[in-house]
Amino acid sequence: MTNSLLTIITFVPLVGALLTLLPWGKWLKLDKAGEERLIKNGAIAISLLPLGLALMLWSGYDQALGGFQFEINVPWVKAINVNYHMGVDGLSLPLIFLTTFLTVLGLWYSARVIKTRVREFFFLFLLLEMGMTGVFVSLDLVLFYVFWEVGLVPMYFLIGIWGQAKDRPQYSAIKFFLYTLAGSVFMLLAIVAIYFTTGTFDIVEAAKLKPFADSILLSGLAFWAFFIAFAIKVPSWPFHTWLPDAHTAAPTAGSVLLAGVLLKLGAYGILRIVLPIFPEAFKRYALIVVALGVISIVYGALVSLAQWDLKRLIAYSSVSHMGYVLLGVGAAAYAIGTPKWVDASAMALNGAAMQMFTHGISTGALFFLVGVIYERAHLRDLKMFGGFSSKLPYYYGLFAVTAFTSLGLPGLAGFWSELFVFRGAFDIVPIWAVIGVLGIVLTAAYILWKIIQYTFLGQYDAHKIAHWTDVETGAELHEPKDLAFFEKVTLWPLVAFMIFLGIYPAPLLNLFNTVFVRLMSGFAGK
Amino acid sequence: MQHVMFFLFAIITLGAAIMVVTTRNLLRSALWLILVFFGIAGIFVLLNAEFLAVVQILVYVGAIATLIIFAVMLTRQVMDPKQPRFNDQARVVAGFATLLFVVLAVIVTRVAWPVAIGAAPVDAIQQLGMDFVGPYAVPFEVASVLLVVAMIGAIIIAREHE
Amino acid sequence: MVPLWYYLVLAAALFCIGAFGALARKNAVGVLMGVELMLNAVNINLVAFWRYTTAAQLTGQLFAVFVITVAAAEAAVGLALFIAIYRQRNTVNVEEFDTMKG
Amino acid sequence: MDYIRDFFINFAHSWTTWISGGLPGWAVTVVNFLLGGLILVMMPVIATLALTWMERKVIGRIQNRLGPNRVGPWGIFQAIADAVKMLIKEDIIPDRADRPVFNLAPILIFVGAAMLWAVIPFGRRMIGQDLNIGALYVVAIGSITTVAVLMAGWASNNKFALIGAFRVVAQLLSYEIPMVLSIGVVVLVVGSMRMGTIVESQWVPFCLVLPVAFITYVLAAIAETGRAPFDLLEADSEIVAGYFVEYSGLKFGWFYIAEYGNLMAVSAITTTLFLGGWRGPFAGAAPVLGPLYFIIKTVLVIFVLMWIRGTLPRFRIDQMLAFAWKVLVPAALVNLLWVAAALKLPVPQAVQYAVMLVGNLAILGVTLTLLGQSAKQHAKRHGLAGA
Amino acid sequence: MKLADLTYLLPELILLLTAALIFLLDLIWFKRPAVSERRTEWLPYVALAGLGGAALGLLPSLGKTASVATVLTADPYGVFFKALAIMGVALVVLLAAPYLRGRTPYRGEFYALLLIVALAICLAVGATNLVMIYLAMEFLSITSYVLTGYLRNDRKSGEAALKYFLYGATASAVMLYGMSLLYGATGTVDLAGIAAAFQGKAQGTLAWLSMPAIILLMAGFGFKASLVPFHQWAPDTYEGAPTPVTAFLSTASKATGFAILMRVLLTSLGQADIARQWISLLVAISVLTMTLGNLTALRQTHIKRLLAYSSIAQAGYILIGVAAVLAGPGRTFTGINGVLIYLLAYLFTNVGAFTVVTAVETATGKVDIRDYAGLVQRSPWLAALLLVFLLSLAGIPPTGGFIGKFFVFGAAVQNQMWVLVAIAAVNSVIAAFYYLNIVRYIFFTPAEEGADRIPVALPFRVAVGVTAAVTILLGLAPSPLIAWATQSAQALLVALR
Repeated sequence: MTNSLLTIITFVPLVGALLTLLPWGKWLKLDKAGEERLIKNGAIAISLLPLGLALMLWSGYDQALGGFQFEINVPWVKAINVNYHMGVDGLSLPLIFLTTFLTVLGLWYSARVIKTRVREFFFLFLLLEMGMTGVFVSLDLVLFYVFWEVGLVPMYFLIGIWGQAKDRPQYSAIKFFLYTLAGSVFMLLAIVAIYFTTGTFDIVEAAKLKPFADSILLSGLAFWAFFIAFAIKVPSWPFHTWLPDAHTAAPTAGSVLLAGVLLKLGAYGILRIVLPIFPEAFKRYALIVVALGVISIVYGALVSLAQWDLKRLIAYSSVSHMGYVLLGVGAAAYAIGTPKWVDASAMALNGAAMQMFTHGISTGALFFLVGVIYERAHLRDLKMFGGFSSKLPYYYGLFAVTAFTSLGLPGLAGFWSELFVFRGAFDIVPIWAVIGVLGIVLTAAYILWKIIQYTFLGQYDAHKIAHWTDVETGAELHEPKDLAFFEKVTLWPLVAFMIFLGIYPAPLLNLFNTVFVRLMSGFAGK
Repeated sequence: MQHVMFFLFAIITLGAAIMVVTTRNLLRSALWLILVFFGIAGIFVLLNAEFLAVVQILVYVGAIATLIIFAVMLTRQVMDPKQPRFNDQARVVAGFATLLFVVLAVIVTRVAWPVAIGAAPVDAIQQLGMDFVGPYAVPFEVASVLLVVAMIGAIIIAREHE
Repeated sequence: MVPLWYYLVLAAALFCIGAFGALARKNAVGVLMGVELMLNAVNINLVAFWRYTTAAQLTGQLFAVFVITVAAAEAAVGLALFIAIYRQRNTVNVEEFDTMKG
Repeated sequence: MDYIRDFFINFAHSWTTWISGGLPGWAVTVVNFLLGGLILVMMPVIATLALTWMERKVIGRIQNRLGPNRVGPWGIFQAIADAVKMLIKEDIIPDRADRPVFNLAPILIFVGAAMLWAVIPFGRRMIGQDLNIGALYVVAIGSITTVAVLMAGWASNNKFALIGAFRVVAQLLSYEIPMVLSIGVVVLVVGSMRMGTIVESQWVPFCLVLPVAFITYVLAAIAETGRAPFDLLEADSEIVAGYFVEYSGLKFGWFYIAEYGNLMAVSAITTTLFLGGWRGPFAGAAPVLGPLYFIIKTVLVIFVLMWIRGTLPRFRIDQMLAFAWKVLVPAALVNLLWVAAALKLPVPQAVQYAVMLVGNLAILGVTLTLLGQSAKQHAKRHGLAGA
Repeated sequence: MKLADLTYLLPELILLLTAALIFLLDLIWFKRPAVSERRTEWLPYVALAGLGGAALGLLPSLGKTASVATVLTADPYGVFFKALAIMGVALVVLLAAPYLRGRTPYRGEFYALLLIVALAICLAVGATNLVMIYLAMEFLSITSYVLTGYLRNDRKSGEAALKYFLYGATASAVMLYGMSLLYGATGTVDLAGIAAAFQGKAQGTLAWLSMPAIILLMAGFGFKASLVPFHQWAPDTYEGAPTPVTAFLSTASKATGFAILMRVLLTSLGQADIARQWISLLVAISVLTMTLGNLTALRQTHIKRLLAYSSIAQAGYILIGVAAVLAGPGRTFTGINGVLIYLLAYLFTNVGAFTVVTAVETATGKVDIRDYAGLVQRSPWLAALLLVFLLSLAGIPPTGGFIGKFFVFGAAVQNQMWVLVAIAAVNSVIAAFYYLNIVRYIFFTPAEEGADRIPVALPFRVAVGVTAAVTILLGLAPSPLIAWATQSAQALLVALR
């Protein structure tokens, strides 16, 4: 049971997805609306299963023992030594939880707002969950790659089909796809190259064998092949241009998963594959990575500041926030082989990982919140907003908490991640860290000035927005109506997490810390 | 004598071949083609391949050239004498062909072919026959099937009514 | 005997003339005639090689016979095609076959 | 006596010896070439002169007429008179004819007719060139005729000429197949394509062993020469005169000569392949008899062909093609297979021949029965008499 | 020719006899028009039975290696391609059955000709003698010309056939010239004999020859495999040919080109110093082929034409495997096995894609990519499965196409042909763009007003189901195919050493 748990988590969504395709309406003699309702509720019910299992994983994970647990390792393609190798450790565990959790919320929310091509939507959403989970549990490079690509396809469709026509969804979808693919084909070549030097596709094995350690050229090539693939996904400047388009075009739940989980795939890949397998090459190029991270932070924040489209703004803020992850990882990589920096580097990594999780929660919530207002006003233009605090107090409250989390306000989850990243990075790459801090200031600027002020403060002008919609009935209204029940159900768990982790980040941090201390001290001991 | 005959046939063959590709009137091209075939039959005789020379006449002149002339005649309305003979790339192609000739000529004269002149077998035809039913039985059968299929195919394609 | 390379150069020349015809001719029948010249050049090669290198074995002649056979089959199908197309559109000029572009 | 036995060879030898007395070696070759060519060229001409007269006489008798009887005794110089008339006629070339091709066609067709004689054995070792591929050569030379006909039909720039040429080619190609198949049977039995060998191995004429092949060959040969009942190629009533309608004077003469040259050559080949050629009683002892036998047999064949021409009505083109493909080719193919199988029997040659004969007769019977049935059906369907 | 040879020739014999049977049935039994319409419906099943019989006929030669009738060989390599051809042609027969209905009254010969091309392929892939190779290739070509021009009333069909014919005839003449040079240099036409004659000589007396001969040979093989610059026939021919024939040309026929290419190069010209020459040539051709194919495909609006250019590009990828051939002992990526895997996966993928195209064309008569707008509403299954095929063509896992690319690119990585693989990688991204463009129309663009559901005939359903299932199955469980391909490739690699 324990070693098939990961398989079940990964493939339950696939089963669910396939189930949505069955002609239930015909079998159960339902009309179209009834069938759609069944599909929606069924999908949500099925998605609860991986969430529950993820919690089981978390509770069953022996933290004292550390390392990979719930492992399954059976041959898949014997001829080339590809194995069906899955396992979780302290790094992947929270991310799996995050994936399953956001999926449930996304499905729950979408069940209310998605009205066209329902069957396809829920099919693709569940498929997407499988792809993402699969990436987090894979410990074999080929398996990893397969899930990596599999996740690409449903997201492409989510953006392309349910995007708003004015956001050029088809263009955005294909851009998203091609960017990721362009990175990943080179990654595939690097994967094969690893196989030829080590004879294995196993991530753990390969990390032990350290391929290409003797060749600067080859290790550099392989490193960059992997790194660029992941940097595109993160996305790091200058590979980020697909992200604003994709985010803007995607439907709300799609954006949530895109920001909440898909971006983490890149960061996860760097932590799981690049760092352990190519430590020396990484160290060699660490400053470039740090620079990319810092540029992303500052650049993302500056561009955010210039946006008038709320969703686009949040999308750019993701570039900026994911920059922290790169900064942390880059700094840690720079510290490889320097014993005095072991603690600092572990701390930076902890911060980076923590940032991955909290960013997933907070940005996910932000995108939900954008969705909430968009469903009502059919606009995302900040110039048209203003004074919502009086009309939508509940909404304002949740938004504020989320925005402050994103900003890194102490007491909320985001604070810890930024703290650790900078705390670690200051020791190792002080100058870059200082520049990076600039990003925090800019973040404060766009969150407070752009979002809070333009949206919620000031005077509400009834003429700016032609009409409002009741999200539950679809009726036209003259006044905005505050959060509906389903929206509260969607948002509260996220907000609760932000607050909880803000106050008590230890459970998460401990998990990460075990992993990274072991990793970094392993390098130092070498 | 051999030299004289060779050059005679070579000049006939090449001259006629040039006429084949340059003559405006396609029917005349086809007739020049027949002359090429005869020239080559002569070459074959010089090379002691009498059987092949006769087959050359029989098949190339009797069948292929006839078919070509047939096709030319059946499509004769299109042979407008004012129409250009060549397509636009003719100059390029001519240059290419000349270059190709130079290259091929250099190659075939430079390569040390494993020349070992022996007497031509007297019973060549018997031997050919034995080869056709011996080691080359399968190609022989395939060739026969090929001819049948080509015939059926030609009928399928060119049949009058649908 | 005439040296081998006489024949080979003759064949090469014939081959190139044929290639020119095949590539430069506008009329499809003209192209086919070019191809026939090329095949004949090959036959000269085959027979000359046979005579000059391995006269005891008739491989070259056999090969040439097969080439001639195939040429006949090819011509039959090809000319049937010309006629079929000519019936459709009154032309056999290769350049006018431009229904499909891209 | 020995000189007489191989008269042809010995005479040729003496001749060569004689002229090489005053001439260099290469000139001897050239002279001999020219002489051989002259003989080849003369054969069709002689044939024409003799055969036109004979044909007109024979046909006349069949039609209950006298035939030519004014010029010379029994009208024997009629052919010469005709020839003179033809020579002095005006040579007209159509205005829009393709001149070089137009002029070349009659020459080529004559060359084709003449070249056939190179491999015909008049007597033992009395043969122009006993090629080891003689039988194949005969077939191959036929293709020159095809080309010449096409050239003539094309160059005349005349619809009827062109249609005639198409018909000729369709017919030539169709009947070439049964012809080759029946020659193939003979070659199979003899094991050689050398004409001399074919004659020498006929201790019994092959027409008695292989009647199907013989009949197929004769029928195909009639078609190849374009004679009645396969003469729709030049049927005056349908397409004026076929491919040579625009020719006149001497050029027409060439076609005329080629036609009769071919008739004679084909008969000679029939004699060679199926009637034992120059073989006959005492021919072994007195070789001079050989050519005599050969000529008698050939004339006999020619006579039969004329007889057929005088009796049978003309075929329609589709009937003609159908006859080749649906009757002659299958029959010849089955025959070929049967003979090939018979040759594999481990018995004396005479028994093999007997087996072949039995098979041949069976094929003949089946073919004729089927033909009769289909004729009856045809008649019934069209409400004709004879159903 | 021994009696034992006949057991190895069983597939060929069965195919020949079935083809003859169909010709005869069509000629005699189906003569009267009233009954022929109904009876002709049976012919595809006769053809399928024949193909099934041929597949069974492969059993005696499984795992054997033997010389057959002097000019052929029975080896696992040949069996692989024979099986591939039989499967491909069987699928094409399925496509042809509903496609031809209403397009031509003469359908019988079509199936017979399909069996004949299968026969030609079986002969071609087993040939070890230049004469036999030439003959079998021409056999395949000539039959293909007829199949391409089969629709007499269709202007495009005739034009396609004519172009195919003219290019094919020229290419084969060029190839033949190369063969004649090889014969002259070695005095033999047997592949092994040629290798023996070249042994140790390539540097000296024959140095002038090998490269020209290879280039000339490539014209013929490249023509069949539609490699640049011998590809120019492909777009027009693929567009104009009856769609099932296009499916055949782009898969089984192409595979044959590769099969012969590899056999000739490896068994007769596999010596290290000669191999170096053709490897560099193949690398150049490969780069040209995939780049040109992909860049041109970007501009296409006609789906058959697009798939044609895509097919050219795919040939470029496949060629990487040949260029990356490596025969070290115990290697799992030998290049050749990658080619075999790729070709088989590509067969099912591409035939699947063409099945969808054929089904849509049969129902609506439309072949523009624009006409695929909203296909997902008009026929969800066709749309979904076409997506699978397109993803496989693009090389997205878990599909057969991915496995193929994995092995082919892998072999190049192993040989450290970095530039080549980098170009290939960039190309596969470009390719994804135009594949996704089709996807975009199918899923994102709404259908035109009044566009009905598309009826899909049963044979199409079977074909599309089988191909999709195999495509995905190959991605999920590739082990059997890998094992099979590796073992089959070994037959050639033995010769290399």
